[in-house]
Amino acid sequence: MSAIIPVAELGELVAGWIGAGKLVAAPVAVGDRLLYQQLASADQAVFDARRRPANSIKEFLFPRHEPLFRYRIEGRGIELSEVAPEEREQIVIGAKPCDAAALPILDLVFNWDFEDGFYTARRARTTVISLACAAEDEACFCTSVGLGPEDEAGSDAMLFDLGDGRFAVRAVTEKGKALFGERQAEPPAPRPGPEPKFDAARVGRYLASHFESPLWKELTLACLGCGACAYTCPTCHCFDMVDEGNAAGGVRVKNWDSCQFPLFTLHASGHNPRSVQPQRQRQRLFHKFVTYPQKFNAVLCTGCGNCERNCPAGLGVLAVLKAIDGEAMNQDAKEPVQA
Amino acid sequence: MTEPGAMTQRLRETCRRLLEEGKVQVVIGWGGAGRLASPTQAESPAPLSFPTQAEPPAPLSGAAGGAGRLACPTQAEPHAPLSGTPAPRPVFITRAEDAEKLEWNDRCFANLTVYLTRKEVKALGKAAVVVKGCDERSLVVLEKESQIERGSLHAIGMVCEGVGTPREAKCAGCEVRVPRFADETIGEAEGAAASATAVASRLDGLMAKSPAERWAFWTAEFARCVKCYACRQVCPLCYCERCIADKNRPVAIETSASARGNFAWHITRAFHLAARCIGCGECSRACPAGIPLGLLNQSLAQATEEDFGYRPGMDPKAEPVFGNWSPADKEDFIR
Amino acid sequence: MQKNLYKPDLMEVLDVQRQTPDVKSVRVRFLDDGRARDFSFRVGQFGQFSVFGSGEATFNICSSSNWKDYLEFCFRRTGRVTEALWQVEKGDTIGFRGPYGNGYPVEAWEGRNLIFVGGGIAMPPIRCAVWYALENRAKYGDITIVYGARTVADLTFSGELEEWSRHERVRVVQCVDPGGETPDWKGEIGLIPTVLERAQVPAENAVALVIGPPIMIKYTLPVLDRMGVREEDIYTSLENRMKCGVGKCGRCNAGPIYVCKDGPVFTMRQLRSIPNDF
Amino acid sequence: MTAQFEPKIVAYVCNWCTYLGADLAGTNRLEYPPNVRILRLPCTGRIDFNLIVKAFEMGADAVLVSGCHPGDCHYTAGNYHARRRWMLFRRLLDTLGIETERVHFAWISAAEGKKWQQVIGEITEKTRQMGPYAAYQELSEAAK
Repeated sequence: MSAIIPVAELGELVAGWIGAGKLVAAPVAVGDRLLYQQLASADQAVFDARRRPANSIKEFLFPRHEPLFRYRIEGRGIELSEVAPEEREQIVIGAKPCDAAALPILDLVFNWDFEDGFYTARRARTTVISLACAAEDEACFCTSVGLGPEDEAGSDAMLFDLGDGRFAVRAVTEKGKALFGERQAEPPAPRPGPEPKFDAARVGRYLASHFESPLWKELTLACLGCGACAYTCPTCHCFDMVDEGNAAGGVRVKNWDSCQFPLFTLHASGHNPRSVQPQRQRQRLFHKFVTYPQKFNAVLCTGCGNCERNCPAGLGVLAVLKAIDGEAMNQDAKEPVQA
Repeated sequence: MTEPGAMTQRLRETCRRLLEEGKVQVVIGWGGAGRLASPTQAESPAPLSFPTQAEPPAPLSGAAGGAGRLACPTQAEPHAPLSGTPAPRPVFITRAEDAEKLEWNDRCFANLTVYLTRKEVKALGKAAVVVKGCDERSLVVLEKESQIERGSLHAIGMVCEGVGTPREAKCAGCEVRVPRFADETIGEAEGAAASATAVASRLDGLMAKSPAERWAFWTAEFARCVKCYACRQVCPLCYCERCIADKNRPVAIETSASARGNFAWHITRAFHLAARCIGCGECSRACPAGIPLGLLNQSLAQATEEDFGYRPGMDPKAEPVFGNWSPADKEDFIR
Repeated sequence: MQKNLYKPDLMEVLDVQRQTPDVKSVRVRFLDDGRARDFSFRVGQFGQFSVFGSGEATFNICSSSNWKDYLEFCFRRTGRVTEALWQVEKGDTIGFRGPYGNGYPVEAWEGRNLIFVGGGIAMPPIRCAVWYALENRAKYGDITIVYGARTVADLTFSGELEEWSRHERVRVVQCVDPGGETPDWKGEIGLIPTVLERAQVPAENAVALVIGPPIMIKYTLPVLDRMGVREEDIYTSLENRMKCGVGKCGRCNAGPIYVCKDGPVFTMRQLRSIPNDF
Repeated sequence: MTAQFEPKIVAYVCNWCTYLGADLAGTNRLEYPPNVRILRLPCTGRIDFNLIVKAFEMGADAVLVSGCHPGDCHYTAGNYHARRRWMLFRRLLDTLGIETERVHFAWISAAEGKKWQQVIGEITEKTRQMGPYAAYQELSEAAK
């Protein structure tokens, strides 16, 4: 087998997987944007190395709505039953490297001490084939968080667009080899990716000493408090658990949730530790760039820029971090950091 | 027509004057594309190589029809979001010297009146808000609903030739290029105002379908909803202290982004805006899943006009539809 | 698949006691005998208690870890789940996940004098520790319990407080806010920090467990400091909102900690190093 | 052969007119199909559209909303306010492709036991012909 695949052959591969009963997800054109969706047929897939889907692939491992178990209420008794797990193999193809890179980061939180079987079972039966980026836009900043347009983190195989209707394929893991066998193309000339947009170390230092700062209010005043950033983020993973049903029974479900909603931390007593939006914005940034790294030794961000693109007020982490980096630079100029 | 650069200059002068004279404490406008209103902000980084304004994101291989991408025959080549100039974002100017951050161009999408009911913004003091003619309609409704005191607010109107490239659908039949209720207006309009007839073409297409087809359409659209509530948060008229979707005793609307939960939410969102929605289209613009939510509101607006001759935010003297009634209301559907 | 992390064990309600006008305590036992036999926990740990159809809520297990036949927890009627719990009666079935969290370091407390300070609904998480200490009496020194509530009617576990005070080297100081007393009230009148200071508690070699509303804790800390209790010897139990209880859902995250996993028990010294976000 | 489909119909009725009308139908021994589940609310003005949605979510095949005739509202104008809302709400349902023939509105007074019998009979028959509201029920299936 050649390591170079014409797009038509790629389509046949995808069609074959679907035909074999696998779940296949890929970027699909929806209106003016690309969205990762489960494919009904191979021709829906769009392999465009120059565009980024507006959502992320986390949905296929950590669905926005997932039943945990069913309950039946019979008089004073309760009967619980498991929801039949999805056992089909799953392939995500055409993932951006910044989406694939989120998976090893999410593995950490879903596996520390207690193992979330719903996530890990999905993860085990999912193969991720990413498509190296051929372009980036103003919102991209993977290089500022230690990744790049061809980073293999989280990818089982990687496709490279050769620009002539063909793709080079490189199997990275055993799972990738299971799909692509010995196809082991050398990647074409590597691309540098977006210019670094902030200095992560400097930002981290500044944040760590500026939990309380008037900057938060100033920088996040425009935040409207929706969850567009968190829900399109490849790494945001907070969730809620609720019961849905009627008097006879129902199902307990796990739903995405976001720290940007006031209800997220609201106690039944009425006390809310994060009662205003700047505090909630601060939590999101701290969780990503200070506390998740402290706890799991990984930045909870892959620089995909979705928060920036999807924010109705244009206020993603990039905008805020750039502003903070500016502050940090000024401060460092005033009081140089001791080496 | 006044050239956008000149209008930006006049906007900045206006802002400076209002703040210097102490007429307002904050000016809410668009600006600072690519940066935030931070007084010590360093120069923004050099522009990146891709994508440039001149070169729209091309299909990845040269071949016509976009080889390298599997067939997607019904779809015109979509444009990448955020290609070209980033849209100016909302900025809050509290010092005259920061007036330079304000911008005016045809990417000033946001309806800034949404901020007028926010606690954090109210705390800044008396506000001036920069509005387009379409945004301004929400001021009329907000005042009717006692959410703002028009007298303690300064509206700076911008004469608008439409936003977006290509122009947003709502701009096609715009009748309010020149703001009508602003305290001062920047720019002059040429030619007569268009009529509202061109707006509803997509809605007409939808309504021409059978109910089963409409159901299938919305089922597919809502299937993408993740319940981020951007549609609600961005809406100037969704100002409830605690939304019914956030109440849990009892649960009126399931919080799940499931087929059932999404339908319940979108029915509620649309109907809570019935006879109130001013058609700014922010809900559709904000939706990360690209659901054309505004269509529901447009349909209700059409019915509101047909049945009651009422267009929210157009005439400050007109009585709102809800909260009033007439013995003559039609009841051909009631047994 | 792995064992379902989110599926509760079923428990039968053995008894419900009304503690105050809006607080009840509930005694429950695992329906599954094997689970009941194998179950163990540390005092200070918590559980996720379910009323099916209404959801889950987090409560401290307020019974002692030495009691093998049942668990107890206590709740105030205040939200969706607790309203549903309020309707629960003997014989009903509820769900339980746990035990979760770190619990009190009772081994490290051995040989020390113990000071318990609690306000209002904070009695249950103190109660389990008090019983544990009384059941291992020889291992601990003097025990002082300062417990207060707004009014006499708001005091929980009143009977047990009386019982504890009859033990040797145990002192129970009860107080109510001014105006909250009844004509026959024999305890102290005043706010907890003041009452604690007045009580002249011997504080050498002491460990303190302070639980209550943030404002109570804030004013109690300087008193303990004046008494000479070091901040690494002052413990509290945080009450962040939680959903999963197992360090996944992100709700109780504050700074680098997940309260459900790394806590809920912390020393004041530990808390000082964490951003004030809880 | 399958058993005849028995539709589930939810009736939201006002306390002052339609509920009494239904009661009158009962005391006069006017028979009407047992497919209707009656929920009494103070006034049609109180009948939130979310209740209609909720009924479909819970498996209703049709919904009836009924109250006092215009001019007869116990609260003077509750039914007039309701009527306006329904006008627009029907448009929203139609836009969404929800079958508007499954949402019925009526004015039935305390004296109109006969009308209640008739309306329930008609709605039941019509819904029986239309069959179960599968489209909405599938939404709930998908939710699980």
